[in-house]
Parts: sequence; structure tokens; C-alpha cells
Amino acid sequence: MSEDKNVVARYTTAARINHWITAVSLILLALSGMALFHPSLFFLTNLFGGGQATRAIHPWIGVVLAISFLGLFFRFFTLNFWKREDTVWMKNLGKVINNNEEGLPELGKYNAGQKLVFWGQSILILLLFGSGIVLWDVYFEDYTTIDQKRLAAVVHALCAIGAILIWIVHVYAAIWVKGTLRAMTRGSVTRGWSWKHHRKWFRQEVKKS
Amino acid sequence: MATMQSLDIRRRSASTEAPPQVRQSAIQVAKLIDVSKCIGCKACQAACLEWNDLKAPIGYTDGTYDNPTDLTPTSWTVMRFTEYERGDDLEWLIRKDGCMHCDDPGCLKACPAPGAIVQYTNGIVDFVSENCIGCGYCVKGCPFNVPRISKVDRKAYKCTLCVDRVSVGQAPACAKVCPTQAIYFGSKEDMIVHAEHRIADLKSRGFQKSGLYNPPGVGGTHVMYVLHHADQPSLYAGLPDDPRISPMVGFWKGVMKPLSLAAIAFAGVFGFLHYITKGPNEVSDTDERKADEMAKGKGA
Amino acid sequence: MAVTRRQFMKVSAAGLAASSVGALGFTGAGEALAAGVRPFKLERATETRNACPYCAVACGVLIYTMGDRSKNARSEIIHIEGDPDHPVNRGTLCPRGAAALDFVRSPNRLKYPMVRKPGSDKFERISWDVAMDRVAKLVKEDRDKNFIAKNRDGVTVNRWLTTGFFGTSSQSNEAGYLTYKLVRATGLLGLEDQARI
Amino acid sequence: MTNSWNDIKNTDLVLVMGGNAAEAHPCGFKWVVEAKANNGAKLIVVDPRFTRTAAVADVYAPIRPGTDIAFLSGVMRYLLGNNKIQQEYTKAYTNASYLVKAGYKFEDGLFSGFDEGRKAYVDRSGWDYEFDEQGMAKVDETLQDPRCVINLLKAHVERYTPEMVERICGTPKDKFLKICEMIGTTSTPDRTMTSMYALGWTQHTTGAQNIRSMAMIQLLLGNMGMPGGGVNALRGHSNVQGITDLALLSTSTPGYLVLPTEKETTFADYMKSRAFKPIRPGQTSFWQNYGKFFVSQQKSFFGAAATKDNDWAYDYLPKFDTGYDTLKIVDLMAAGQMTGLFCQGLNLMMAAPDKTKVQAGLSKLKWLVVIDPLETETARFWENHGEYNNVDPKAIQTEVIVLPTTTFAEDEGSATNSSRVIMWHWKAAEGPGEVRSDIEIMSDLFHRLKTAYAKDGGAFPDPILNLTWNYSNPRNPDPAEVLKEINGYAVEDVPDPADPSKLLLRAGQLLPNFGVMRDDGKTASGCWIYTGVYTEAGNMSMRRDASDPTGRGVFSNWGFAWPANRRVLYNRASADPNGKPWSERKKYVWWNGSRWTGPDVPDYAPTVAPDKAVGPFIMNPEGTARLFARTALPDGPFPEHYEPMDAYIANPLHPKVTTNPVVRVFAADAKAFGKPDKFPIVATSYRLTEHFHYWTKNAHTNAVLQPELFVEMGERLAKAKGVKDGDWVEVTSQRGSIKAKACVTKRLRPIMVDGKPCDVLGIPIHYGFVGLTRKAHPMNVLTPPVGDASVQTPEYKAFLVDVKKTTPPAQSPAVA
Repeated sequence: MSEDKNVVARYTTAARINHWITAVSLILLALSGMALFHPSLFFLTNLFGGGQATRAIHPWIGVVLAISFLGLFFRFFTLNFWKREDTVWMKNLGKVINNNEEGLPELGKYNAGQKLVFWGQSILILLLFGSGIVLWDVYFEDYTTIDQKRLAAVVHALCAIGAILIWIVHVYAAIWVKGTLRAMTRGSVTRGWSWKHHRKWFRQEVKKS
Repeated sequence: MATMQSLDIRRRSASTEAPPQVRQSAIQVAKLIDVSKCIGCKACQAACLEWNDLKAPIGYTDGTYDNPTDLTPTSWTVMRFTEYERGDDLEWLIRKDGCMHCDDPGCLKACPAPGAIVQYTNGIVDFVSENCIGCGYCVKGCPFNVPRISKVDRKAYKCTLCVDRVSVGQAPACAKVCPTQAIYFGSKEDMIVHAEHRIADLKSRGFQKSGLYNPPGVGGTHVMYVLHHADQPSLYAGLPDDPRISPMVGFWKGVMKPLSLAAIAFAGVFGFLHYITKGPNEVSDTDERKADEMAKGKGA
Repeated sequence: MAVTRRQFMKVSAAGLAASSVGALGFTGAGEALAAGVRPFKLERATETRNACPYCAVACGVLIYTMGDRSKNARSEIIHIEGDPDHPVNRGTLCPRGAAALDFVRSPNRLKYPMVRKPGSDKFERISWDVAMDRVAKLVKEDRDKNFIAKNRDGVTVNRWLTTGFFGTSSQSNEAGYLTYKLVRATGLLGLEDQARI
Repeated sequence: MTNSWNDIKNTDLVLVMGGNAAEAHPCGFKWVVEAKANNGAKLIVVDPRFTRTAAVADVYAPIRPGTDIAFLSGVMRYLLGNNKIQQEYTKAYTNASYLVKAGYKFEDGLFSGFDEGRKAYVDRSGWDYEFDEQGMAKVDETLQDPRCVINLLKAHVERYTPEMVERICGTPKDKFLKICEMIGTTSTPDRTMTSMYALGWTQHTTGAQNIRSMAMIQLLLGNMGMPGGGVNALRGHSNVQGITDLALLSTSTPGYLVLPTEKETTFADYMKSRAFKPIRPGQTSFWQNYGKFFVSQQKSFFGAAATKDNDWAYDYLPKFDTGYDTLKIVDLMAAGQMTGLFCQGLNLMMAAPDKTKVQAGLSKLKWLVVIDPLETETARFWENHGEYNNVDPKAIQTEVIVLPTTTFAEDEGSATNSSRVIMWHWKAAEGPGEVRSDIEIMSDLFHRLKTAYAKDGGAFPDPILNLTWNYSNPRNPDPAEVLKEINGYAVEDVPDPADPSKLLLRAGQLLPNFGVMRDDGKTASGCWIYTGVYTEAGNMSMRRDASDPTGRGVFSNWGFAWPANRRVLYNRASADPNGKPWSERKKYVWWNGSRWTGPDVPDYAPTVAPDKAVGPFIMNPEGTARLFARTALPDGPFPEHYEPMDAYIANPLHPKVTTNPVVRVFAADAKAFGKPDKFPIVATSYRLTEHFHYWTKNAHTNAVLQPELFVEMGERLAKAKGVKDGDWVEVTSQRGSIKAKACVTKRLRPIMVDGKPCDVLGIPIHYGFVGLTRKAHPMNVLTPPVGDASVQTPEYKAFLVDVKKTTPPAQSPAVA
């Protein structure tokens, strides 16, 4: 528990740094990737020093993301195992969206949506990394056939769009659910936030202190 | 209208603006490669290297006549030799490989860099190196496995159909040099007529299946072959029987692009609408109180 | 996160209205729809008619040189291609002729007279004067020593057999004629070229 | 070439045998492709390898290297036996009807007159016609006499049945007969065949006879002098024709005149053996003008020093005892009998057979002068290049002087192509560094020698002191002035023979044609066949009028073709004895009632009417062409098949005389030949289209296109030896061994020879230890030091080897 009696510690400093590295990488990847994905977004390459530079930097950011995300994965994967209450929660997703969390089961550190974001991103980043390697001609051109590269390109693009959509959900949720953002900016959340959204977790935290 | 413009552009890679369409080239150009006349002398290769100031590295022999053994960023055309036993007789099928200048170029379709690949109104597909970002998407887009990315400058290279020569009224270097007129250059219309004569001659010499290779799957090409065995293009060192832009590339560079942006936009708009209609999910004072109670009660 | 979100809005906007992109200041002067074709490199080069140096088809070639033959511009050969007027090759060339530029500009061109002394393991650069003096001296020495004025039967034969001369089939008729005249005048009989090897 | 490159488009059938035109002469080969595309012509390729020419052929047949005469004799047998000859042509224009002396016979592989001890036909008196009292050859117009040439020929080729051809050559009988049939179709007057050959025929111990065989076939078919016909030597170097014309050959002088032998002690003796009296009534025997050409040449060389009183400086010329050809020079070198050697643009280390012997010879010289634009193996023969040239420089006492020269692009002058067309080229730029032209180098050497001889005297200085060199700039003569001298000029005023009161030529005037030449010293000309190339009308070699009014491929105003601007030789034979074209389709030169006309310059006196019955082969004293060669060649008046010196089998026709009996073998080389028990594979050498001899290995692009030595072998042989594409193999002959990468191909199939399969191995010649290509063993390590019995062209095309898989060569120090 935090020094401040009114807040609950949610993320350690290391976890937050890890998250933000991941976040920044993902955003840069999305920007550079989208720049090369759709012509109308090609102008975004200017953020990276031009087309050649964007093409060169993008995979390296991908490497950073992969390593960084791996850190997050090992940090959090045990907390993201699917529980019975997650299924219930999912069934009541409509209520959640309508800002009505009454009658939902108590949740641990993560709700089902967050877990889906976690596992979704885990799988997509794995696929993105794998397909990205296939497309990274500078080093790996000779290891795959052109047809494999074509498949990789489709997989990469589809996964990237998927990851971006999940990311939008993730970001929107952070904006929509007030009090969430501070978990990643300051490491702590208010007791009220914890009680409201992750009561089981809050209960455990309270017990620990 | 740009002053620097030496040839009018029909298509331009990764561009949201359409090029001017009013001026049309007087002719569609084409190079006709008559495999039945080709002696595999590689004069076209030499002329290509010389004209384009390419210094390909000196390699080693691998025990075949193919040298360099494949297209490279510094070898834009290569001869591919195939020993084909047709009954008791041997045929040495020699095909000049290089860019086919598709009417519907897969490279251009795949290219993400605006203006890195252009198709002129005369049909030539050219790579504009300044705009090339070296992503290698053209390699994936090409149904003929032609473009190559340079390890030196990470830019894509391939036959330009000597657009610099054609734009001043000269034939491509390979066509001009060919000692046996196995390469013939002119309007696509004339080349097709010429090919018909060649095919008639080949049929008279017992090649009943001879024909013109101008594959419709890529909208026809501006480099065409006369083949003695037009029913089996793949005999000629794997010339695709029915080339078309890979469906994967078609999907990736086709419907996927707008759909993806739409999905992203939809997600954004949905979020925005959700926010303004449903409002934020806030922690109420009641929640805070209950939380405090729970904290005090140590999880009671 | 707010920043990111704004960025995201931009992304969406761009996707929906690409034409406003320029206004955002990311692109330069708009999309240059004229791709600059590589300039035709022979535009102002000097053209010289010549013949391919290799086989005896003797294809006509056009040699293009940098420089307009003015006093202070040294001509450099930049390109060689077939002469379209030549009745035999009509502008075509073979892979050797098409690469004749690489023969002219070969890194293995000899540029200076050189001598390798007996037993030495290297060439040394010498001047033309030294080289030609030495050659003339060696020729005269051997000719004076071994010239056969009369054979064993006393018949005048005026021949010289201890030096040989392999001439080249790649020199001009004029050079070949002068070579012949000089070599034969010395009485040398061992004169050959590539014609029958 | 008797015809021209452009003329090939007129043909109906192309036989490429003894050559590989598509690879060696792609731009000339285009006219074959044109004939195929526009004239419906067919292309036959007969070659040990399925070449790039074969890739576009209608019919390909394999042949064992070195058996061409058997094949061609079989063709002759077919033509004669199936009456596929142009009867009227053969009768009127060849010596078919001439009676041969009773002394001529052919038995057990030997013609009459063979001397076993001297390995020569010492008594060749039987190899001639029967003559009447007037010295005229006897003929039998009915062709019935068994002693007439055509019947002797029939008897001679009777042994070459299709079965025998298959047994010797390995060419399947059905393929052979199909080719015979195709060739036979050109015996009609409206169809012609052209023969294109090159080193595949010359580089044999039976080289000249290979070509004779084809000439005989073309005469039987009536294809000589016809558009789209002829026997066409595809020559190798850009100016090898010109340099041959100008006689950079041991016993020749320019214009196919011959140096005197030591037996011809006086000018009168010399001229006596060159009388060239007609041996049929009314014939031209053009060589009767020999004296005019010779005297004019001596005037050209020695100017005022050549006078009637000194027999036109006859003694200034060396008199030869024997020929000093390349093989002979190398043999003398290796025997330590030579002091010095010039290699002017000729890479002897690569170009002469038996590299080991050349290497030893060069090492025994006191000095070697290399004049070349490029680095060569010859200039660096003393340098150690690991196993490629394993020598100790310290042990080699040869002084080597290298003189760098200009290339084609850096000088101007004329050159003569294979079609005998003399064409001018202009200088584009200066050469690199301090390079000088051959003209400048030879002039410099001349002046130094002349000065030294004038000052110090020395052995017989007269020819050097009196050699004409009166050019405006004697240190670096203008090529145009030299070409004028070659063309010839009037030394003094020449009166008109028809009207002595008139002048035909003023002193100094350039000669318009060789017809005006004199044997009284009033005219000078360096090379009579070139006369007309530079007349008062200007430099004809510079002409660039590309018009071809008849569409026959006759570009009369492009350059100048010797002789007399004639594009197709013997073209009078394109018309029948009455002067009418044999056929409208092949109309070329004909009698229009008052003179000979047509697109080309008639090879004939222009106003001699057909009824004068002057034969079309005006250079011969018979006026006809020779199916029977008389004594022109040292190895027989008819061609006969002999095995190569590395004999794969005993000659099936006459096992006791397996190889050419009159081949010259030097004493030092007695053990130089291999036998099939030790070397069971037949090898042949050849050129690749990507390279030109030993030059282009120094040109980057060509090095890219074919970077490294390889040997080609069939799949059967490769399997037997456990070799795959790209494996290293060692090829060994009696002379030595080389390493190379293997190229395993379907294009070299084993052929059935004498009932057993024969594997053929192909080795390209281009690679050495100097150049931008990968370092390689020069392949002439393997080839035998023996030449054609007639002209001593080395036998590069057929020799025996063995091959085995091996390890890559050790890396050698990088030099040059």
C-alpha cells in the first residue's frame, strides 16, 4: 500500500516504465507502419526522417516493442488467466458500456476486457514480430520465399490493424474510465476506483497492508 | 503541368492524386522477345550493363551458362538456359528474363512510397530511385520475381526499358544490340503483328504450339515473348503459366487498405460518440466511501 | 494519453480527408507528378565512327566521348554502341562488342613502357626512349650476329632466323603494312600472326 | 569468305559445321536468322556439342571431333550416287571431265608417291591431268572415262557409306541421311546452300582438306559464285583478313604472292616457277600478271633501290628453306635456337598449343618484346602464379620489354573484314598514360635501326637503309598516306598501252585498278589486291553509302572490297555457260549481250562474251574449279579421313594409316601424343560467345558474363566420374593437366563410335592467370604441338584426355 492512505498502489515504477516504453514503441510503430500502409498517411514518414528512414527504423522499434512487451507479459500474465467471473463480466458487457456496473461480480486486478486486451496484444505482437522478421529484408531476405513474404505482409498488416483497434479500445477505456490513467502515470489509483472496478483485488490489497 | 515532365504518367505508386490524364502517348511501346531466334549470346546483358552504368560483381561459375545466376540490383536482365528433351531431340530454350512491364503492374500496386514506381502512358513501368524507400513491397507485388533491392543503398532496381533512351526516341539498349533480332522494339500493336508472322514461321517448322506470351492476368505486358511451346511457358526456366498479382497482395493492397482505415476511424468515432452519449465512467463519492469503509474494515 | 488521442484524431481525419494533408504541413510542394527520367547521357557527347576490335564481322560502332574536342578538354570515351548505318551489323553488337568500353577502360591496360630484367620478379617503368633504344640495340645485336647471308651451298639467302615476330591481326592495315615492311627488310623469316593458329 | 555477310540472307540452306557462328560471330549470324525468317531457309548444325547455334537450328547432328572429312565425303557419295548434283555446272565449271594421269592412285590410305622415310609425298607427278602436245589438259566431255576426275572422285568416296560415316563420326545414320537429303535440294539452279565454318575445320591436322571437302560439295551443287552460296570462312580477328592479305606470314608477301625459296636463286628462277600458262584453250590464268604485282611491290618497298639491273632488289628479300610458322618458332625457341622474340598483340603463352613447351621456349630467349594494350600471360610468363604458372623468376634470364599500345578507339586506319571489305575507322580519343600506336612504334624502331646501320654498319644493311619511308611525318606516318602506298601509284609517267602517244597515268598518280600495273618499274603498289582502295577519287574505304538497290545485300559503295570492289567471288559462275542466270531467283551477274552486268562487279573480263568459253575461275590456268586439287596440297588431291594425332580409334578405312601420313612432328614432340587406353575421352576446345580470345577476360562486363573456366561434359560421363555441376575436375592429356569446374549438360551426349560409346569433353579457351576473370589454368596445357599438314594450324579441336574429380586449386598470390 502506498504512503498515501487514500490511494492504492497499482503499478511499480519499473512496471510503469516498461509500459510506457511499450506504449511509445507501439505508437511509433503504428505511425510508421500506417505511413507505409496507406498512401494518404505516407506523410507520417516525415516524423521519422523520410521514407527510407521510416522503413529502416520501423523494424528496430518493433524489436524494442517485442522485448518491452515480453517484460510486460511476464510481469502480468499470471494475473490475466481467465476466471469464471470474467465470463460473467463479459456477458454483462452491455451494462458496462452503459456505465452500469451494478451487480457484476467482484474482479481481481484485471477485468475481462483488460485481459482480452492483454492476450490479444500478446498474440498479435507475436504474430507481428514473426511476420515482421520475414519482411525485414535487410537481414532476413534470403530465408523465406516471396510467397511466404506475401503471406507475412498480409498477416503483418492484419495484425497491425487488430493491434491498433485493441490499442484504441485500451486507450479509450483509460480515458473513459476516469481515474485509470493515474495508475500508469503515478502508479496508484484511488481507493474508490479500486473498489468500484477491481474490488477483489482491492480487498486483497487491503488485506496485505 | 510540370516543366520537368519528359513522359506523361499513367499511374503513380501510392498516390492519392491522379496524374493528368488528358495527354495520351501516341503509342504503347513493347519489346518482343523471340525466344526461337535467341542464341543466348548475352549481348543484351552486356549492353544493359554498359548503358545503365552497372558494375555487376564478377562471380563464379556454378557449372551452367547462367551468369550472373539471377537478376540482381546490378543485373537487370539475365539469360536463363534450359535443356529440354523433346522426344529424342534436345532443345536449348534460352529466355531473356527481366521486367515484363505489366500493364497492371503488381510492383506499382504494392509500392507504399508515392511516386517510387510510375507507369508512363507509353506503358513503361519505371522505378524512381529518389522516391524509393527500399521496403521490398515491389518484390512481393511482382508476379515475375523481378525487382531486386540493393544491399548498397536499399533501393529497388529493375529494367527501365531504357526509358531514358525511349524518351528521346531511341530503342532500349538490349533491343538495339540484339544480333539476331530476337529482341524487337516498337509499338505494341506492331509487335503483335510481327509475332504473328514469327508464329506462322515456327508452325511451318513443326512447332504447332508456338504462340505469343502476353499474359492477360496482368493486363498484358509491354515485354512479350514468342515461345515455341506457348502451351507450357513454365518450360522456359519457370516463366509463369498464368501470372497474376498474388491474391494476397491483391487483398493487402486492395480492400484491406480502406477497410482498415474505416475500422480505425469507426473505432475512433465510436469512442467519441460513446463518450459524448454515455459520458465518463467516474468513481462516485459513494464508491469512495465504500472503499474507505472496506479499507478500514480490512476487507470485511 | 491525451496527446496520443489527439494524434489519433488526426489519423482518422487524414484517413477520411486525404486532401487536407498538405495543409498540415507534412508534405513539401505537393506530389510531383512528373517523374524525372534519367537524362539521356549522350546528349552532347561527340560521336566517332569506328569498328569493333574483335572478330572479323568488323561491326561498325559509334564511340561517344565526353568533350567537344576543344583544346583544353581531353576526350574520354563514355559509351560505345552499334552503328545503325553499317550494312553488316545494322546497329547490333555481340556481348563482346557491347562491352568494348570495358576493354578500352580496362584496369589491365598497359600505360607505360616497362622492363623486367633477367632474373627479376618485377617490372620497372622506363621511358619510351630508353625502351626503344634497348629494343633497337637488341635487334641489331642479334641480327648482326646471326644473319645468314649465304646458305651452305653458297646461295645468297639473306635471312635471319634467331628472332621471331608475332604480329597482331588486330592492327590496322596501315600498321600491319609498315610492320611487314620493316620486319621483312631485316630478313626475318619467323613472321606470323593469328591467321593460322 | 567467298561471299559476304550480307549475302547470307539470300540462301536457302545454311550448313554450320566446323564452326559455331552464333556464338563466335553473332552479328554475322544475324543474316542466317534473316534468311530463316524471310527466305524460308533451314539451318543445319553439325557439331560435337549442341551449341548456341544449334539452339536455333532446324536440324542438329552430333559428330566426333576430327571426323569432318568422313562426314563430308559421305555427303559427296550421297550427292553423286543420288544424282543430286548440278550437272551442267559441274561439267562446265569444274575439272570433273579432266583426265588424270595413270600415275595417280590411292591405296590403303596413301596416295601415290609416298616416301615412308621422309613422311611426305615426294613424287607428286601422278597428281595431275593428262596433257596433250600443246600442254592442254585432256578432257572427256562425256564423263565416261574412268580416269576422269568425277569418276575418280566417285570411286574415292564410295567407301564413305552412311554406315561408315556413322562408324567413324558417330553421327546417327538417319540424321546423316536427312542432312544429305536437305543438302541435295540445293543442287537445283534456283536453290543455294551456304557453308559457314571457322576454327572447327582449320584446327585439325586435316584442316585444309576439311575445307576442300566443302568446296567440292559446293561445286557439285553449283553453289559457288552464287548468291547465298559459297564457302565462308568466318574469320577470327577484326583485321585478320587484312593482316593475312598483307602477309604477316612466314613465307608470304602481300597480296598472296610468295617469298622466294632458297632454290630460286635468281629473279628469273623465281618467275619461271610462276609462269601460270593456261592449260585449257582460251583461258585467262590471271596469275600470268604475277610479275607486274611482284615488281610493283618491290618498287613500293625499296623505291629507287629496286631496279631492273638488280632484279628489282630480289636479294633484299629473305629466301626460305622451310616455313617458320608458329609451331616451328616455338620449337626453335624450346630448342634454345632463338635469341629474341616480338609479340605484338599476340598472347603466345595462351595462343600456341602445349603451354609447357611455350613456357620453356620463352625462358630460353635472351629477350622478349611485348607490344600490347593489355596485360598478357606472355609478358608475365616469368612470374609465379602458384599452380597456374609455377615458375621461379630467378631462374628465368629473359629480358622482357613491354611497350603499351593504343586500342581501336585510339587510332585510325583501315581494316578488312571477313567479307574482304576494307573499311576506315576514326580515332575517338587519346589512349591512357603514354601509350603509342603500332605505327608510331614501328616507325621509331625503323629510324633507330636505320640510324644505327648507317652509322655503324652491320649485317647486310641495304634493305634497311633503302626501305621507303617517305611519309610526310616519317616518325608517325598518317595512315592515309600508307594506304595510298598500299594502293599504289605511278612511279613515273605510264604510257597508254593502246596508244603510246597518250599517257595512262602521270607520275605520282594513284593507281585506279591493278589492271594498269607494270613489270617495268613504272608502277609501285604494296599489295595488288588492295589497288582501287585509294584512288584519285579519294579513300574508298571511307565510303559510307548504305544503299543496296537490288536488295541482294550488295553494298557496292560501302567501303571497298578486294579485289576490284567485288562482293561475291567467282560470280561469273552465277550465270550458265551462255551467260544467262541459272535461275531468275538467283540472278546475280549475267551477260546482257554486250557486257557482264548485275549488282556486283563481275569476277571476269567485263566484255568477254560467253561464246569465248572462258571459264569462270579465272585465277586457275584451267579456268575451272578443281574437284581434283592436283598438287596444291601436300596431303592429297582428294580429301581423305585421317584420325587426329591423338587417335581415338584406329582408322576404320585403313588401320595401318590412321593419322595424316604427312603431318610434321618435331623430334622433340615424338612422345607428345596420347592413346585412348590412357586417355579415353575425346576433348575439343572452343570459344564462348561472352569472350574474345584472351582479351575480354580483362574487360569487366565480359568477366561478369562468364567469370570462370569450366569444362563441359555429358551426363553419362559425369555420372561415371561422380561429378556434379560446379565440382572441380582435373583434366589430363599426354601434355599436362588442368583443373576446372564441371558443367554437366545434356548437350554433350555420348556418341556411338566404331560400335562403342564415346564421351566428348568441351573446354573453352579463354581463361588464364592474368585478367579480371577467376584465375585459371590455361587450357593449352592440354593441346598437342602439331599442326595441319598444309598450313600448320594447331590441332586444338580434337585430342584425348582423361578426367577425374578433384579438389579446388590452391589459392595463388594475387598478381595483375
